Amino acid sequence: MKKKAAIPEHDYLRTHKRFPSVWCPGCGIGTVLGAIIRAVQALNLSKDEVALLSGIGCTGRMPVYVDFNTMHTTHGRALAFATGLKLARPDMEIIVVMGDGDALAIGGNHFIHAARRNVELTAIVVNNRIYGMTGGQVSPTTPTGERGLTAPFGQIEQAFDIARMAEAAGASFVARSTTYHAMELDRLIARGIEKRGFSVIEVLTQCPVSYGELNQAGDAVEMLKWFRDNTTPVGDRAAPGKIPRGVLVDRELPGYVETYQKLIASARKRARA
Amino acid sequence: MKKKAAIPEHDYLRTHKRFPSVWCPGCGIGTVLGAIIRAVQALNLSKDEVALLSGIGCTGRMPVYVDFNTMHTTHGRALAFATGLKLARPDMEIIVVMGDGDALAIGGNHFIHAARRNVELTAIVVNNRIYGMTGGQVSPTTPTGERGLTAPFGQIEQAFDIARMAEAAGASFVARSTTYHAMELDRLIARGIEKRGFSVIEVLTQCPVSYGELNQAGDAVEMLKWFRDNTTPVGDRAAPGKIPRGVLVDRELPGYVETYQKLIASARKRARA
Amino acid sequence: MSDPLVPRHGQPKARLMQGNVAIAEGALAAGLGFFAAYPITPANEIATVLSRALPRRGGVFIQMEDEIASLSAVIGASFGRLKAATATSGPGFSLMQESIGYAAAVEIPCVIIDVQRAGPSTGMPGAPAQGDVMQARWGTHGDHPIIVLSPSYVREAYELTIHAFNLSEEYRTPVILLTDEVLGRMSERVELPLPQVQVQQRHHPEVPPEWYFPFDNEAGDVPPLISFGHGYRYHVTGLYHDKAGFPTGRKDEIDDWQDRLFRKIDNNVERIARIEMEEMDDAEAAIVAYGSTARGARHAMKEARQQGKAVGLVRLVTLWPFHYAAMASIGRSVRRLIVAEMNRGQMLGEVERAVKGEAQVVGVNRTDGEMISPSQLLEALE
Amino acid sequence: MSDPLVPRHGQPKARLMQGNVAIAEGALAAGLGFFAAYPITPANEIATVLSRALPRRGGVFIQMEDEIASLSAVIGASFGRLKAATATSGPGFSLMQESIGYAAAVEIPCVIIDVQRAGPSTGMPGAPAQGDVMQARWGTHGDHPIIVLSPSYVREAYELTIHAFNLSEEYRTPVILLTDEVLGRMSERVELPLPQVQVQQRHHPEVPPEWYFPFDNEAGDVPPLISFGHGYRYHVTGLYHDKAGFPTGRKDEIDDWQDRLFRKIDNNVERIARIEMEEMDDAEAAIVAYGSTARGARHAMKEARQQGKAVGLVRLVTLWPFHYAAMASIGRSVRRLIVAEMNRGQMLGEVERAVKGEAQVVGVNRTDGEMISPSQLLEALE
Amino acid sequence: MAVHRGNGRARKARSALLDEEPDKVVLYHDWCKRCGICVAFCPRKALTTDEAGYPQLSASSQCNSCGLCEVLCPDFAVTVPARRRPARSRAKTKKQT
Amino acid sequence: MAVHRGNGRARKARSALLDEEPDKVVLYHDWCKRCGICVAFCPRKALTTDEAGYPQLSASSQCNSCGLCEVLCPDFAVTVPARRRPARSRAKTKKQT
Amino acid sequence: MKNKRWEVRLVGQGGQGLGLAGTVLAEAAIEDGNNAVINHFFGAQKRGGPSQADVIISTDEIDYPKVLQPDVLVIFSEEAFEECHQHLPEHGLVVVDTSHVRRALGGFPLVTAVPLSKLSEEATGSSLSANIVALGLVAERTKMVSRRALSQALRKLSPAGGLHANQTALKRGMEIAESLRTGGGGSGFGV
Amino acid sequence: MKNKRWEVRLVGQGGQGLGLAGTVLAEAAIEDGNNAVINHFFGAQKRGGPSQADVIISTDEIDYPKVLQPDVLVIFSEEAFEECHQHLPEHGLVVVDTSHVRRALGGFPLVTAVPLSKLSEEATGSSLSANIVALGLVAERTKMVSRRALSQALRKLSPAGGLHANQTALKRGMEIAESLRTGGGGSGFGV
Ligand SMILES: Cc1ncc(C[n+]2csc(CCOP(=O)(O)OP(=O)(O)O)c2C)c(N)n1
Ligand SMILES: Cc1ncc(C[n+]2csc(CCOP(=O)(O)OP(=O)(O)O)c2C)c(N)n1
Ligand code: SF4
Ligand code: SF4
Ligand code: SF4
Ligand code: SF4
Ligand code: SF4
Ligand code: SF4
Ligand SMILES: [Mg+2]
Ligand SMILES: [Mg+2]
Repeated sequence: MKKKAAIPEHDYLRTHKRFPSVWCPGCGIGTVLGAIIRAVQALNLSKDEVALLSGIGCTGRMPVYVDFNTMHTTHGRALAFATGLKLARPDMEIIVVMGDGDALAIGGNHFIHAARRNVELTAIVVNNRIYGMTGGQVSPTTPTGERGLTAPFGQIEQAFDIARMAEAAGASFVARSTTYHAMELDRLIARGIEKRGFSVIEVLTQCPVSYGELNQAGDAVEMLKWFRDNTTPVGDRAAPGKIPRGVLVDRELPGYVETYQKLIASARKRARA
Repeated sequence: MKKKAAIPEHDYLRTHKRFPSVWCPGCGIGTVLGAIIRAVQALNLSKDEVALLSGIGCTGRMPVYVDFNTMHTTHGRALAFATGLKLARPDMEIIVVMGDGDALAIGGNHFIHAARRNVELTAIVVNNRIYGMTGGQVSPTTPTGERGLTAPFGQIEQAFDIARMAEAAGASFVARSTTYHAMELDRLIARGIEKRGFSVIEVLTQCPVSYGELNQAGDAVEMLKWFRDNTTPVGDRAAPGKIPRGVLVDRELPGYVETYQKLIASARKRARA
Repeated sequence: MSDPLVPRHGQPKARLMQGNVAIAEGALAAGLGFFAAYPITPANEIATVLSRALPRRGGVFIQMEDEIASLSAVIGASFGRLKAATATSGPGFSLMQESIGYAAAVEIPCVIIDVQRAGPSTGMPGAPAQGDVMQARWGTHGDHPIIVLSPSYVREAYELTIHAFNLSEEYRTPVILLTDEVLGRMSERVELPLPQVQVQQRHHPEVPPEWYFPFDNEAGDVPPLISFGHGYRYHVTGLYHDKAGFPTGRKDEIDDWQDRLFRKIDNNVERIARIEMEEMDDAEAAIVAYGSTARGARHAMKEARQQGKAVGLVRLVTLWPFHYAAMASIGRSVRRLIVAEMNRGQMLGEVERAVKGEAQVVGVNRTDGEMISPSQLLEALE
Repeated sequence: MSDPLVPRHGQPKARLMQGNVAIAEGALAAGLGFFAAYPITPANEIATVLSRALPRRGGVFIQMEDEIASLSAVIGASFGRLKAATATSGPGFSLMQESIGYAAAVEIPCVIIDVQRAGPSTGMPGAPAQGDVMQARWGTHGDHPIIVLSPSYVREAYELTIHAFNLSEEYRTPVILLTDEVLGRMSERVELPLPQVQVQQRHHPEVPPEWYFPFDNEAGDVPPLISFGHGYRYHVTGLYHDKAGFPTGRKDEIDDWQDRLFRKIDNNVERIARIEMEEMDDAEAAIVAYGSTARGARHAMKEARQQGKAVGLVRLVTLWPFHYAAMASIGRSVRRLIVAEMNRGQMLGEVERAVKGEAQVVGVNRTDGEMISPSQLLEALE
Repeated sequence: MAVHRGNGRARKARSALLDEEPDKVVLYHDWCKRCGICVAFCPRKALTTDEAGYPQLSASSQCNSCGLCEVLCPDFAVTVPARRRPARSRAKTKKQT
Repeated sequence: MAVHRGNGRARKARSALLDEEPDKVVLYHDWCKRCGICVAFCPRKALTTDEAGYPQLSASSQCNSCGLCEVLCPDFAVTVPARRRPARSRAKTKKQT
Repeated sequence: MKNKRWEVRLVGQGGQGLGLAGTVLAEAAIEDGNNAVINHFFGAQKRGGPSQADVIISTDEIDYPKVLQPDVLVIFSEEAFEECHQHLPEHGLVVVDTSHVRRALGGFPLVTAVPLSKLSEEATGSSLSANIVALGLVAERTKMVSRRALSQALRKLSPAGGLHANQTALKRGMEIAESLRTGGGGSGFGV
Repeated sequence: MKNKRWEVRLVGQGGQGLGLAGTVLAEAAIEDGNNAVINHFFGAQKRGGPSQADVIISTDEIDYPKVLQPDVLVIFSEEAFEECHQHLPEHGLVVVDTSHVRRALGGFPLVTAVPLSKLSEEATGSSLSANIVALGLVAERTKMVSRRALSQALRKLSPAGGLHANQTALKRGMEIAESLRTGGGGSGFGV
């Protein structure tokens, strides 16, 4: 796999023995990985200065494939690990990729607290609206009425609006896109990385197997078409029922690590005085 | 303590050996308890049909004093215990009282998920903006800049807006008041109990010891004056900088238990068919 | 939903059943009314079955936001009078530890199913292990008693699930059903349901509310428990508490409570701890095993017997409380004990402790996600 | 913040110091750069001191949203090259169990301080206990090795905290400092800081990135560890992994890794396990104790000696790994071992296991939130 | 003034002796923690603090039984027997669950 | 058509033989999982599915190197060498932390 | 059936219905009044990854629930063949689906080469019943389950609308077994 | 000082400065080159609840860190007296602050009754230094710490602006001790 020029993404992949990936045919997680790589490239970041952390799930398997500093943590806690790492290494760009269950079920608390502290991390939620890895149980983002292994009669709970939660909790930057909009996705991720403070990018992603099969949503192609047809750029008033894509929140709030460094500086000054 | 007529709240108290309470002089938690009792009285609920659950903290000590079905659970998890109890006993009114740390630090995830499911519980957050029981560490609601045992140079994190979080997560009813406004508080709690779905009542409460002393906020009387002077009814445009009090969210959303009961009915019908 | 569900039984029929399904069916047979869990391999099938079956019976299935919430909800539901359970595997079991201690301290009946997978940490989610045996005993902080059962066969998974619910009511205690990936995911022939199911209902108080103390020693070591909302208003706390359930710092009250808490299990080890022995009368060596490992052990024992070797089998059905006295006498009756476990030697320590050097105690262990094979055991028996 | 902080030492001076403060000071002396915790009695003073001291030294103190997040952040920071620690008590320690297993599995140095309080569950937050001893060994799912130290004196709390950091780097493992409410909250005379502090820095690889495997057996049982961002890009996972850190299902790779994981501790029990013996030469009975209980034991031993009784003291400074061989030979040298613990008999089981009936082993226990008094021990020595 | 304590019976505070309508406000010294809230916020300045720090109804004629002292007291140590209870004793509108 | 597999080297798919500009799109059969996404969404209908289910560039002249197939492929199994990379290779604006 | 423990292993890829085939076999054994155990394994990849169904049938109790040494091994895919061709059992029946395993089997004298998928396609119009063809073949060759029990289990477990095709496939498999027996066993059937 | 272990217990209510008094005593012992341990306990209630400071001073190592049988017990409040009057130590010095403990002490012949708070108020204008009055009394009576060490510790630990009052209180306490010694010990000082 040394044909480097051909596909620049390959430069970033751990091609040796790791491919093809464990993901099912048509699974969109790999598409998100591609977008992350392109964002990193676009920002001219070196592989050494990037860390990619994940929790547990199909999404959690992502870091293994890419040649950054990578860590597959525990289920739901990736943002807490990342907070520690970022405080130790403020110079590194830390991207945290999580499934919807990982980020918002078991990990919901770390999600809102990372947002509240506005830690300078880029959190990417691969929202396939299901627990892929464990076979298709409903997640906190499964739309009401949809089926899952644990909702044979249809989900009776409301779904979280990830973006609203992130905003209410205090994130600096919140965006949404889909795997169909892969070309816009890498730009949003790049903006998230660039943003001071906590950035959240929700990516609607097809899980043709665990979600698709239980919900007769068709194969990967059908699911991508659904993303294409049911989302629209933010502010598009012509399509009121559709899911908005793009930057939903972008505001200036002090980042945690930056503030902490100021605290260190002033505490030291005071200690000397 | 049998002079029942004199103070009807006493009827509801476990007067025997339990008083005076463990709370510090001037601590506002008892005032919240009084408001809860008045709300229960106003709704003519019997003691048997009310359960009062709490997590751990000074606030967590509340249930011991009142003659309902009472449970002092673990730190942060009271809403999860309450969800199980409510599903087993839909006929009971379940009130869950939590400190700000209990509800929003360690318990933040259960809080947003109870709101998302819109479980028919009444959650009262006694927000003294500090960890009272453990001596005054900062909590997720400690205002930026304020001091705590663990923020000797002042809190550098943003505070959660409890009401916004509850709303973003899906609660049916959200209100805010203070211990100074004890007469309005009982009415808000009563409305919360009456509401189908998840109700949140945030009560700004004085902790003259752990919070007050670390922040030179004065004694209980001073802190109550602050609540009086720095809050205003919702919608009061004349006082823009002040904290709004009153009902912040009141909307019709299906309650979890109600929906579950419908699910049972239809699953049974289907099973018979 | 507030009444306990009636137990389920019926005409037995030979069928192929998966171990996890047998646990779900056993729970329904015992009258399960509430199940809260968080998905995890290899326990998922239990939730899948119950999410469909429970609402049909008027019971409640809820997928919670994590394992901590799951067990917390289970405890809440049990105070609401439903028979309640959760199921998980290692990582989730670790997260439940605080709540397990709470359940033990407030003496609330409930059943926790741990379908063990290879660990530590994420380990190998699809591979079996028996690495949570000591954790099941000691995983939560502070001393507490616990009952842990471990089935070896699918039919036994069904029966022990019922038994777990019964013990939890009889002794007012959380009971852990510790099974493993092999048994959880294999299917085998069973004849089920049982035509008759013995179900232990909760001991309710016979006294009026004024005389009721939910943690009282007077009424015996297992005080009756009435659930919330029945006119017996009381307090529940994880703090050290007096007989009424109120927090206490009085040494005498603390001792009364703690002594009873342990006494109710320790004094009944004989009744609770099931050990099955086979071919032990003349055995010179015995294999000690439990869970799915005991199946390989039985296979090996039979083969050894065919080869004319005096080998017996000691199968631990109850892991905790551990029956030290019984194991000591087993130790005195043989020359050698082979303790076979899919871990690095957990029960081995207890056997050694019980046997006090009277027999040679040897561990046969593996933790690479594979079962211990009969030939591995035969080798150890050489 | 990214460089490890320099260890702190200075002119010793007699002063009154609280046990928890000594732990915080010891951590700073060892070069602590990151501390994340969630408040809990009776560990709070550690955080209070560090929240002020760390930023002054350029280090990081962060109060996380819970204990799970605290230990997770600690692990993250340690991968970022800072010496990192957290502190808690029973309920928080229970919640940390999943992350402890992760730390052990990925072999990341860190220190976890558990100031034990009376349990189970919420128990008695302001009262001491030693109920988490077995939990410290077995609290997480799956087999894993661990090092656990237990100080008895305030000065020792300081020194063992430094030692805990050193061991964690030397063996690439989480180390638990298991102390208790008595020692945590009492103050006593110490002469600190130490004029000289021995600090173990992380073993960094000497090979170029292409040849670096963070979980390799070749480089010895403790492979060097380079932190993130230094050009050695590798993968970390709690799944069973190969020498490069990638998930594996290959039995040989799993065995290589697991065997090494245990070997690095098991082969060094002699070096890691500190046992202090006093008056044991001619002792007919000995008290085995650790933590603050060992102070009462020493008091009792001295009093017994004054009464002319041949009593010795065995103080366990390291609780895990347990030195079975040493305890066995102690067992052979005396007639009677009194194991004194503020729990219902946890180390008692290990002593029994080691001693194999060669000496009489008796537990002296209490769990009502009071220390075991010298007179209680003298009585047991009758 | 002696500290009231111990036997758990509600007593009239000494203030009762000072004024003509002492029962308008009943103070339970056993439970009172002398925080001063009732005194500070009585809209009619009917309460004052005695030398031991306990509240006393020193101007009962001023008191209009508004009940504020009762609801603000965190320790259930004040009662205003004539306080108007909220009208809302209508039958419970139970959640339809 | 034979299944390509095994040796980990990128190969031109058979499609390369079908057309005049085969290198416009490079397909890595080793990694391809035959999900059909690239074929379905090629805006120019330049890709089709071969009998084994793999994509092939059957109308290379149609292809305008838009790169959509590359970015949509979840398995890094398609490359469009001439794809215009985003202009944005400006120096990294690093977070000031 | 004599007192015997049969071990059957079916290996291939996800989607080839090996779980179903194994379950049918196990159910048939139960129908016959025998004991049966089935284990079905997947890899980490949910779709398109390896799949393996192990069935144990015995007149006696089945204690050890894993295959010790398969009496019957059916290989449905090239990937699976690559995986296990180095340790094929030396006794017993090894069937390779030559519709998928394209490599020359000359070096494997003990292998019974049968184009299962092709036969399925010919018989039922779809290669999806290759699993059932194999079942017929194995059952008929080994007699580990009775015909009656097998067809009963097939009826019970076939998906709605799929029964007929499965029955045809089963019959075809039995015929093949017959022809192997008469025509002489061993390698090289219809490749 | 001879080889001796002194145990001192101060009991009263939160806010009476018992922790400070105990710490001053312990620091003084360290100043003298001896060992010292201090334990300070509160009840569950943070303010207005019981407070207790236990100090152990020894020329030897201090192993058991809790008070076994106090040599000195000072009782600062009525609540504390109620709590412990039934098991007052029979040997050693028991001081009761009669400014707070109003009950008649006739039944307690071994008690030294001293109006500590009143003395403090008289000497310093505030009752807040009763703790230090007690310290002076105890130190002078027992000689467990030297005067020099005590005043040094007091200087080190007194809050800003509080040193002078504390010094005055200490002196007053010592005088009282003196007068007790000369005037004959036992109960009934200036009540
Ligand atoms: C503590 C814990 N609980 C449960 C699990 C099991 N588990 C693994 S992945 C997962 C959820 C996967 O869903 P999601 O986070 O949405 O990721 P996806 O697989 O859909 O990408 C769960 C519950 C676990 N590994 N750890
Ligand atoms: C798992 C766990 N972690 C920590 C604690 C310690 N703890 C007790 S109360 C408390 C927080 C109290 O703050 P809050 O919830 O705001 O209640 P308050 O005391 O202010 O009413 C903490 C951290 C605990 N009991 N359990
Ligand atoms: S189960 Fe779903 S999320 Fe997981 S790899 Fe398959 S398609 Fe992707
Ligand atoms: S510490 Fe604060 S919250 Fe706790 S009882 Fe005292 S005043 Fe109330
Ligand atoms: S408000 Fe209550 S506790 Fe406070 S002074 Fe008044 S009566 Fe006493
Ligand atoms: S009832 Fe109102 S007016 Fe009367 S004393 Fe109380 S607060 Fe004052
Ligand atoms: S580059 Fe564009 S036009 Fe060319 S094959 Fe790919 S998708 Fe089609
Ligand atoms: S999108 Fe990728 S994996 Fe899917 S068919 Fe095209 S090349 Fe193959
Ligand atoms: Mg998902
Ligand atoms: Mg609080």
